[in-house]
Amino acid sequence: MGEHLLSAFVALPFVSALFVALLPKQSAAGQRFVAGTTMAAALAFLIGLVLGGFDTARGGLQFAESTAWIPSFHVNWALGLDGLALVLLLLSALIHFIAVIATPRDIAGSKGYYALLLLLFGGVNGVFLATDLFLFYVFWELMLIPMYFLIGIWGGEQRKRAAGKFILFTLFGSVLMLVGLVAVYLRSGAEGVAPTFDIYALQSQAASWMTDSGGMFGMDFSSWIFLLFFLAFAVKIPVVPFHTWLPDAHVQAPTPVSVILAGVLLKLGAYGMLRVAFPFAPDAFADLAWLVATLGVINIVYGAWVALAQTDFKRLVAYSSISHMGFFLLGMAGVAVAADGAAHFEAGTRFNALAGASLQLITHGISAALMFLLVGAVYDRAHHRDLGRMGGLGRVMPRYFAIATVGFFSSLGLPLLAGFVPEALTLFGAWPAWPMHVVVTAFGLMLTAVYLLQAYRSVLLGRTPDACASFRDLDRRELSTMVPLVIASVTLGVAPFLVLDLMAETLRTILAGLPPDILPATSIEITEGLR
Amino acid sequence: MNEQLQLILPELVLSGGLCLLLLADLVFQRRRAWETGVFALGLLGVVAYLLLQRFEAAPADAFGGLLRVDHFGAVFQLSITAAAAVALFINLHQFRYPQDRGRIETQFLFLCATLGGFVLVGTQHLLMLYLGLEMLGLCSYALADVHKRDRAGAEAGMKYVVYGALSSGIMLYGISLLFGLGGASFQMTDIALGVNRALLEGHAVQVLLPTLLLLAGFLFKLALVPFHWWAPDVYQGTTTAIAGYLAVGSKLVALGALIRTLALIFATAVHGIESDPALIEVTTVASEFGASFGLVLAILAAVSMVWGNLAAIGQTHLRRLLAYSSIGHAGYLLASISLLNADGFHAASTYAIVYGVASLGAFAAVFAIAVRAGSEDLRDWSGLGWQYPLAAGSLVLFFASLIGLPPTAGFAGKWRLLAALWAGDRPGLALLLALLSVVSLFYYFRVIKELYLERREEALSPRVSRKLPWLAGFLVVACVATIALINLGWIDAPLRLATGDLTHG
Amino acid sequence: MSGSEVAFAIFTALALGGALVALFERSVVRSAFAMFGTFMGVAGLYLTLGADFLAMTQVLIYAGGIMVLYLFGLMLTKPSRYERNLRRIGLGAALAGGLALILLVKLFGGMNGSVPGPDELPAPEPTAEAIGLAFLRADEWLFAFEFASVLLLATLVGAVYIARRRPEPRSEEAA
Amino acid sequence: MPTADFFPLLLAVPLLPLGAWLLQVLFGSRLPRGGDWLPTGAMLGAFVVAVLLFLRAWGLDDEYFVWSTSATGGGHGWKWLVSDPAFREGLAAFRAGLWYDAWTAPLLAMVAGVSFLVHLFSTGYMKGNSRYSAYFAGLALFSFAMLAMLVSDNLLFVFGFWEVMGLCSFLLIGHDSLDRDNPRPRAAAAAVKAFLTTRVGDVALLLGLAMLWNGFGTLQFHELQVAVPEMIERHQGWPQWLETAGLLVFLGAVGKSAQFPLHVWLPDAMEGPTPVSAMIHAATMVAAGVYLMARAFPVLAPGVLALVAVIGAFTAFFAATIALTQDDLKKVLAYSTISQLGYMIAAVGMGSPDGALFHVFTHGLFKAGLFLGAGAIIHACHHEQDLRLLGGLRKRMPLTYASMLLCTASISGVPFLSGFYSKDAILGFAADTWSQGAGPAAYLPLALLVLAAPLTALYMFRMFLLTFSGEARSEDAAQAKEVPMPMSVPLILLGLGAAVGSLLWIAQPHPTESGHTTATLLAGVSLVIGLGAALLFFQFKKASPARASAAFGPFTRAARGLYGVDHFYQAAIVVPSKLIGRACAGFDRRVVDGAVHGLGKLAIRAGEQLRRAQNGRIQSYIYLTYAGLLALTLFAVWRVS
Amino acid sequence: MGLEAYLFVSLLLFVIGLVMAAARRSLIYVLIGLELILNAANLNLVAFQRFHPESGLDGQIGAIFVIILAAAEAAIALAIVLNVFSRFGSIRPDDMNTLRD
Repeated sequence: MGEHLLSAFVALPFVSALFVALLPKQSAAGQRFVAGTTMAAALAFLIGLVLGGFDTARGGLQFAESTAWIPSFHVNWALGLDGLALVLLLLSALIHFIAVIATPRDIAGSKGYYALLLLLFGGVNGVFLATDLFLFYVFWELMLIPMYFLIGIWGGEQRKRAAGKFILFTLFGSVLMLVGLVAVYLRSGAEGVAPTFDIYALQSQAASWMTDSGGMFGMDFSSWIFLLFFLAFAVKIPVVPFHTWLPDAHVQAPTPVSVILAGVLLKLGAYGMLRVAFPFAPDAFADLAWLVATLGVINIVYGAWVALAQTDFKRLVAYSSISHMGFFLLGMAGVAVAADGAAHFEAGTRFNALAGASLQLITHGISAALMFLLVGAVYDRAHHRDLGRMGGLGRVMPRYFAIATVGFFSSLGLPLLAGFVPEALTLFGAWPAWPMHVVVTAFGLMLTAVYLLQAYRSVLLGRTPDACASFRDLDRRELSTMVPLVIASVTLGVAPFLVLDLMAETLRTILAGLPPDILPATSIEITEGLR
Repeated sequence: MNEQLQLILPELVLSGGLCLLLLADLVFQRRRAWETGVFALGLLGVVAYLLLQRFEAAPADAFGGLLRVDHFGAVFQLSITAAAAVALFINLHQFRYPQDRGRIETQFLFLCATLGGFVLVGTQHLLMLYLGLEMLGLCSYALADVHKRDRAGAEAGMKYVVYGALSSGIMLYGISLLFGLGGASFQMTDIALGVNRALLEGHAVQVLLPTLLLLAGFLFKLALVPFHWWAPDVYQGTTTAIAGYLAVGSKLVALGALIRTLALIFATAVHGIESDPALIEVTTVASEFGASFGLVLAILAAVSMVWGNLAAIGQTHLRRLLAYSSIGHAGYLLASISLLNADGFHAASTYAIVYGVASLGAFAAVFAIAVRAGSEDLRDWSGLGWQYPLAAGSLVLFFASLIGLPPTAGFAGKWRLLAALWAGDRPGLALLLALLSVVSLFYYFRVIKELYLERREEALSPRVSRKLPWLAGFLVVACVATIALINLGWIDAPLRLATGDLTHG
Repeated sequence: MSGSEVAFAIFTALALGGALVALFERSVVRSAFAMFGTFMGVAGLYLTLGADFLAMTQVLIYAGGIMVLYLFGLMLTKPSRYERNLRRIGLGAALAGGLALILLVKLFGGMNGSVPGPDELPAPEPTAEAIGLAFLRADEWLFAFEFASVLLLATLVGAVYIARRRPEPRSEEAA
Repeated sequence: MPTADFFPLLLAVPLLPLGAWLLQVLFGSRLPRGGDWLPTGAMLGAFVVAVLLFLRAWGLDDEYFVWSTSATGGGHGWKWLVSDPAFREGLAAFRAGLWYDAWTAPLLAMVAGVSFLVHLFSTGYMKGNSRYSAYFAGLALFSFAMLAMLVSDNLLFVFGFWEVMGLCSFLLIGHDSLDRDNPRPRAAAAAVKAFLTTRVGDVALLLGLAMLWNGFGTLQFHELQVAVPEMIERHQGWPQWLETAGLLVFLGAVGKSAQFPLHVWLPDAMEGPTPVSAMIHAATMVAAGVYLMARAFPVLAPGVLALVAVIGAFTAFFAATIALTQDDLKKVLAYSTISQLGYMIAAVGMGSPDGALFHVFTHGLFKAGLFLGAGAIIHACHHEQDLRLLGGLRKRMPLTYASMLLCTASISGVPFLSGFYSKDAILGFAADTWSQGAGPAAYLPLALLVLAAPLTALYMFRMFLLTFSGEARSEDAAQAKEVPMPMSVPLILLGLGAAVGSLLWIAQPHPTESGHTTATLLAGVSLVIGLGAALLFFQFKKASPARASAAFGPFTRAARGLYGVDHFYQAAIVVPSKLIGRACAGFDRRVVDGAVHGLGKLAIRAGEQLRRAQNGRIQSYIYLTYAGLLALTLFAVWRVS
Repeated sequence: MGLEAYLFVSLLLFVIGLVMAAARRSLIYVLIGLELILNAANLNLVAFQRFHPESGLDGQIGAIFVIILAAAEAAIALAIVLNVFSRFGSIRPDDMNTLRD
């Protein structure tokens, strides 16, 4: 058992899913109980690991295990845990648990629903833990179909279209990843050694691919790998212009699914970039960092600007997700390039950027989940999401008001709440290498405040339309979904070390795997240009 | 003589069984179709068992080189056996309804077609290959025509026979030219020598043109562009059992025969160096020719993939949809074959098996739903996923496999194809294949959407209330196989060995 | 012109002329008789190639069997007036002719060298006995012969099966 | 050196209101009296502690003492990002500590005191409000943020708490928009405006911090004080990036301290309840900007300082002219705040953070008094705050009158009151700048500040006289009564503070002797002019204000129209950004999503085209097959030969 | 006559067969066209065998099998055509286009 700890952890949701599927159709409560207990058990297990067992002083893999699975492709059932994965797993378990609670008790076809939810959970866990690229891909795709059905069956009016769009986009990304998989696998076996799927073995080989001129269509191999994987994960993050599935999916998905989508699934794209796309092609990553940075900024500003014009509450929040995920890219661009240290103090810029990028995943997971819960709570009462037809909810729903304030301002990046820390870290980290980008990002921060406050005002402040006057305040179930997120948000804002302690060493390891391009400190040139 | 007969035991048993079946038809006057069906299934089981024995033995020639008994053939003979079994199986369910008659003949024809398939893939003799192809074809024509007693069935049969006869005629013309090229011999090995001689003399075109004409028969059976036209019409016009048989059984043996033909005729042209040092001077010329010919095949493959996948969008008739998708899949297979190397052949064989499992399963699942819904138009299938969880659920799984989503075997198969293409320096084709998977998702998921995402006001009152326990059992088995085969290691070793046999003498 | 060349010319004219007439002739029956000529012409060509048994077979099976089959077919189906027209003959000729041209130019251009000329060939011998023996030898054509018999059996069953009169379709069966 | 219990006590100052806030949020509405006693009591406690701490600092000889956890020991501080002390990558090396020096000491006491008084006043003023306990929660958090900012030893935490203040001001300004009986939608608009306008500065400040961090690797005051001169020495002058960083920091202050051109939010913020205005204008929020400038003083390059001085002085004058034209009691006070903040900012620009903070301190006292007085008047006059409808309150509200008089005199610079000293110092520095420098940056500050000084006296006494002297001009004013007990106490205390508060300032600013003399002279003259004019116009009615304003025709109209700044923003920023947003959304839907859908449609169309060939006719299939075969053959032959 | 002459005749037969299959508006003539193609192939087989005297009789035997197959094919195809005729009342290929996109 000891050496298969992670296998057991990954297997747990699948076993539960099977169990739910075997339960009689009528026992909705039982199905709910099984699902909830599974998530809670996973959460407890992870917390147990944090409290004891997981060694935060080590940056590498822990509890690693590996068993041959498909020997003819050298595929192993290989799992391993490091700080980043641990933190993301914690997030995922928390969000999934909340999603179970946030599910209405009387949801139709509950059996399929909870089973799919558990499958999804299992897939997510697998992606975070897999250290074999093939296995990673298998888990990655495994999440596809549950999500399709969760949106498509339990979604809103346009759910079919949204679900179809979701799966088409995602599969588009996946097949690119598949081609990338093939490429790195074959490449790893090119020098007379056995080819491998081991992510870390591939990472350490990647350095030798840099000088590889064996590319095709006029691009070197490293760039090929980078583009294939980057595009694959870009769809999931999502990076503009591959983002249009997200608003549709969010708007149509039922609240708990939106929560998972925003809270966890988007993070997988980023995780993939951190684990695979960037370390597999450090050279191309450094060369194309300008692209990453630019796309990041476009995400931030464009997402914010589009959000500004939305009248649908949920769509607005969806675009805010797009905008926020841009910080991840910007941070990663900061990792790729180190400014020349001659004029500037070497202020651990790259660490800041990486910490910002990875922390953004956590904090956005928390605040976006909270936002979607807030949207859902309003929708449950009003049965529409039109911002123009709401107002003054702060008066009739004081508890909602308090929680919404935390949610909005955490999303906005207010210090002492979770959203601020990664934003500041990202800006600090990206500044020396990408000053112009950071300036534009700052503008995006302004826009973020604008659209969020506009929404805040339309929902919570002002006159209460008659239709909204009789809304009941949040009930106990809703509170129990939101309050943990509020607590998490505040805790992370005040004491980010609670999370960063777990992953700091891992981040340092990742940094070591991504040797930067040394650029002249452009920020100085820019500032001189400004005068 | 005895050893010869020993070698072809499966064929012999099958032929014997055929005769028994015919006798039974005469004796029982077509009233005992269920029993004879079970007999036919049992016969196929025995044949499959005997085929498995072939993996134990070393490859050998039989009957003066008319037949070649080897692992490679056995793989595809097994696959058509399985397809025949499933087709019979579906057929039996169909045939439990009293208005249907003339069923023993159908079983007989299925078995005959299977025998034809055995010969088609089990020979290195071009005339035998033609005979096998015609046997398979003639029985299929008859099957396609007879089973449906309406205009659609007649039309399908007519189209199939005209088109099939035409393409096999073109193929025969090609064979006759190759016969001359090989110094008046039907043996592929002789023809390979002639090919090498011609190439060395700079007559590449004289090799190329007969080969293209020869391809016609294979392209027809595999439903590849530009010989794919029959597939949608025929699949739609006949029954599910026969469509499934055409899509898997006859397609796979034709694939095997194609691989064998290419591997043998172009053996030296592509990689004969290892086997025959004397031919080294041929190498340059030959590899140039191989590259060009491979490119031709690659283009055919690309066009087929694109054509099949694009045209499948918007189809509402399930079998028509599957027909187009099978055109696309044949394109994937040909793409890998177009590499003309052991890797490519191996990948194609692997994918063929994987495709076969998923496709048979899909036809069976379609049948299971359609027979109860009374329609094969997916627009009539709204919300049926909830009513028939096993059939619909397994259909989802088979479609996932056909798309190539993990954790199904289709994914591993597609992986194999991509790896072969990438390693064979055809990244463009690999990318195209990958992107077309996305397109294929478009139409496969339309069915799934109809089954699960559409809501039905009231439950369908099934036209056939009878449960289909055997079919359900088969679906479960196919599902398990679809998932288990993601570990291609299970079929890898025999396939590797089999294709290795081909390419290294 | 030697005798064999005269024979070749006559049989070729018969075969090709028959085929062309069959292609363009509007009258069904005349067309069928032209086909008859074609098969006879081909049989004659076989003779010039020294394949006496094959020529006999051609006459018997093709001219005597298959053509009669087709004639029956023609009689059982009412030919309507459309059937006499040709469908886009120009297109067909262009496509097929293109194919033929390529074959002609590219294929036959270089076949001379490897085969002997007509004068170097040994005189043909009767083949009937040799063929009969080859059919029955296990290491020659025995298997093919037996396989062909199964094939004919299958054909028989299939043809009977198709041709048997069946009730009008009931639209109950879906699959 | 501070004693061992010093830092815990210091930490208690902000933590007391924080705890009160937490309890108030969780249980406030269920407590008796809406829990108002909880934050009020906590603020009293914080005030007492702050005073105790102040007394420890008061007796010191060294007025430049620094007690800081980071600089003088007393613990390692708060390892904020990563708790492992050995882990020092990037911001993980950053640690936050406490800071107490001659600036902090009086400011902390003042802020705690004023906050307490505002709390106390609010218990009367807000009585019966529908969201009474929420209001006190906001107030408590507000006080916490300001106090925490004051005891932070680094710019990052200053920024953090400063943003939290933004949130609190947002909530409190918007408080009335959710009133059950009398909702004011404009309050919501004002709240959003306040937050967004200050956000402009905040974002700039964050960028500035990013530059400073990347330049120095620290954001702690004492380390910056050392690092900047080193950097200048190494670089032989101010590096240009550092100037930019200073500029960005200043932009932050411009937003928070409502300097031109980001001053527009402050007058609108009057939509909040009046005690909140007192809080924002006196104790918290706007003072934060000046405080930041003072703390960031070491990183401000001379060029930036010159700009700071000019902007500050201009704002002082600019706002004063607008204040003259306002008829709303609170609006006059609002513009007076902007104007006074201009003085402070200008002081920083002229190199005297001491003077700036001195003015913050005294201003905090008298402006709190003024606002609470205004609150008392508004409360007494049933929410009437139009100067033209007040009047004659001297007799009816004697206590308020006395307090307001002291405060007004103090702000106008009447000698020997606290405002006189602080403003005198600033003018002194302005005079020094004039005499020591050259160019417009040298003489503009003095010129503008001196112009503003009589205006200050004029508009303040205009307000005062219109309110208190003469006859009541409306029912509401006529029936006003003196405010009751919990509200009157703060008035008295603040009036006293306005009078003598300057004595409590530790680090007295010292302009040169000549500058000081000039300043005193100028201030005196200004006061005489301003006060005299006010008395002439409004007390003795010897001159008509209408004619006077007509004399300045276009200027008056411009000032009444707030010089069109708000309109400009509306037209140049708000409307275009909405339009761009809509354009982006349209682009997203039509072009980006349209491309996706187009691709899908393309596939479908292509499929349809392909399927058109599938026409069901076997012979056309045959033709197509021939065509395909022919094409294939042609291609193959071409490839091979 | 040389080999090419026979090949040429065969090619012409092949082409006429192809055209016939595509162009004649009667299913029966389509089938007859296919017979022409088979004849062309047979002619090739026999001719090649004749001009490779060292080889056996494979060409002729192959041709016999092809003739057998042609007969079988004709039987099945005619049965199907008759079936079509009984359903559609026509043997014009274009009339049978119910199965289409």
